[in-house]
Amino acid sequence: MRVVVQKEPFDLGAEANAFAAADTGMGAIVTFTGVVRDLAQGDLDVMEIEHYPGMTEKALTRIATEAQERWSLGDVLVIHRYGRLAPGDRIMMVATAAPHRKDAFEAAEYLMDYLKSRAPFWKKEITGTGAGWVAAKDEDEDALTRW
Amino acid sequence: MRVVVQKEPFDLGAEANAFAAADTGMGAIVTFTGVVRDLAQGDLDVMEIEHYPGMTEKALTRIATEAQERWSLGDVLVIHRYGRLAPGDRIMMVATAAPHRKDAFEAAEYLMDYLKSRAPFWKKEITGTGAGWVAAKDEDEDALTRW
Amino acid sequence: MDVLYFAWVRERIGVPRERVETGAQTVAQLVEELRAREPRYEAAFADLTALRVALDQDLADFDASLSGVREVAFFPPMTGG
Amino acid sequence: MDVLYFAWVRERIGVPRERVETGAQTVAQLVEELRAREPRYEAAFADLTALRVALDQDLADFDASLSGVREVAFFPPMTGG
Repeated sequence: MRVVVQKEPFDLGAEANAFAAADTGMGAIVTFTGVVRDLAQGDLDVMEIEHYPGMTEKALTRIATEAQERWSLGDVLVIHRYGRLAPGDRIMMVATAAPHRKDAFEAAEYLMDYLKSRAPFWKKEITGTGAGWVAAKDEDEDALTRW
Repeated sequence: MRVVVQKEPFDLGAEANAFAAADTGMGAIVTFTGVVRDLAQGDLDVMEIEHYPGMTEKALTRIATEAQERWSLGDVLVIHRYGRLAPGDRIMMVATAAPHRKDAFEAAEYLMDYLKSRAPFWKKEITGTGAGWVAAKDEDEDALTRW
Repeated sequence: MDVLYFAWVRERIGVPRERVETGAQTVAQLVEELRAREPRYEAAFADLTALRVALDQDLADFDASLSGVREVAFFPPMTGG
Repeated sequence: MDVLYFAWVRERIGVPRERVETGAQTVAQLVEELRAREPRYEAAFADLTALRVALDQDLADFDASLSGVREVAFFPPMTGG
């Protein structure tokens, strides 16, 4: 398991290749990558991501550990950035390896659902006209009920 | 949409990066990669993949089109190899881009479920003691019922 | 019409494709004609539940009409991915 | 104990963290003490349903005990991913 919280950009392709190469006994590899979208109608200049150093790593490690206990998995990777990002920038990625595709998919979705609502990150959108914290969505909290 | 059927290896990382870079308006990118596992208890030498040239491209394009009609998606990528592969080799990948993670995940799972049972590929395992065609699994056919 | 075989169907019949002159109206009738030819066809078509058929590169049923069809393919259930 | 604030809670209170000497037994009691201090705390803690709390970096409830706790953090619902 690898959990990374960093300010710097990451290379999706290099991470995906390294992840896949490290776990050759697995038949299925799933990656999810989150990208900064311009939600504020073409007006988003900066997405600022705040986090809780210490708790972030702890929460992500716990979520990844729970996924590994729940599904038959190989390795798990979680990368999440903080700081100032621009539209189009990649915020985060998860990767899962498993003998079977169902486990790899479900574990990746589980990681994403928990990461969204249980890892201490907060997004602030800075637009041409002001700045505002992104509100948590009910649907993200509801997504946890399926697990 | 890009559908590729090829004998040559593909570079998961390069494909993932190119796919993500081409579709910057999307918040979520999912990739699935299938890897040749040694199912025959450490004995697998070669996995030979036969396909039906012409129908293969047609079937994959149809499956990808159906996914794009069914979910709110950006681009879709399908790459599938044929010919002789070794354990650890990457057989195929799909990638989906979507505004929301749920669509990207579901569409990728849909692509995989249909690709498994409706695209004309057949796998033959060649081991130290012989060769045999991989049997289709009931669970793969059953997986289609959820869509 | 052109008849194509894949995977173990191809191996049992011994050729990947052949030209077949037939008056068969349906896939099922074509199968019966082929089975009557030689033991290798009989072996390949012994269990139709283990076979799939495509007409002009689209999956079809065994009771489908061959009218206008130029290419018929027989193969086992697919195992891609 | 150390009390940390994140996102708009931090902005309303004006500091990211502070040392608080308290006899509060529970998170709820600590919140009441803070609200009584100054309007900026009152503003930050006006609606507890809009807040989350972590005790020593684990999510907790507002009725959780503070016994042995060294670090309390208040923040809005998380929006990672």
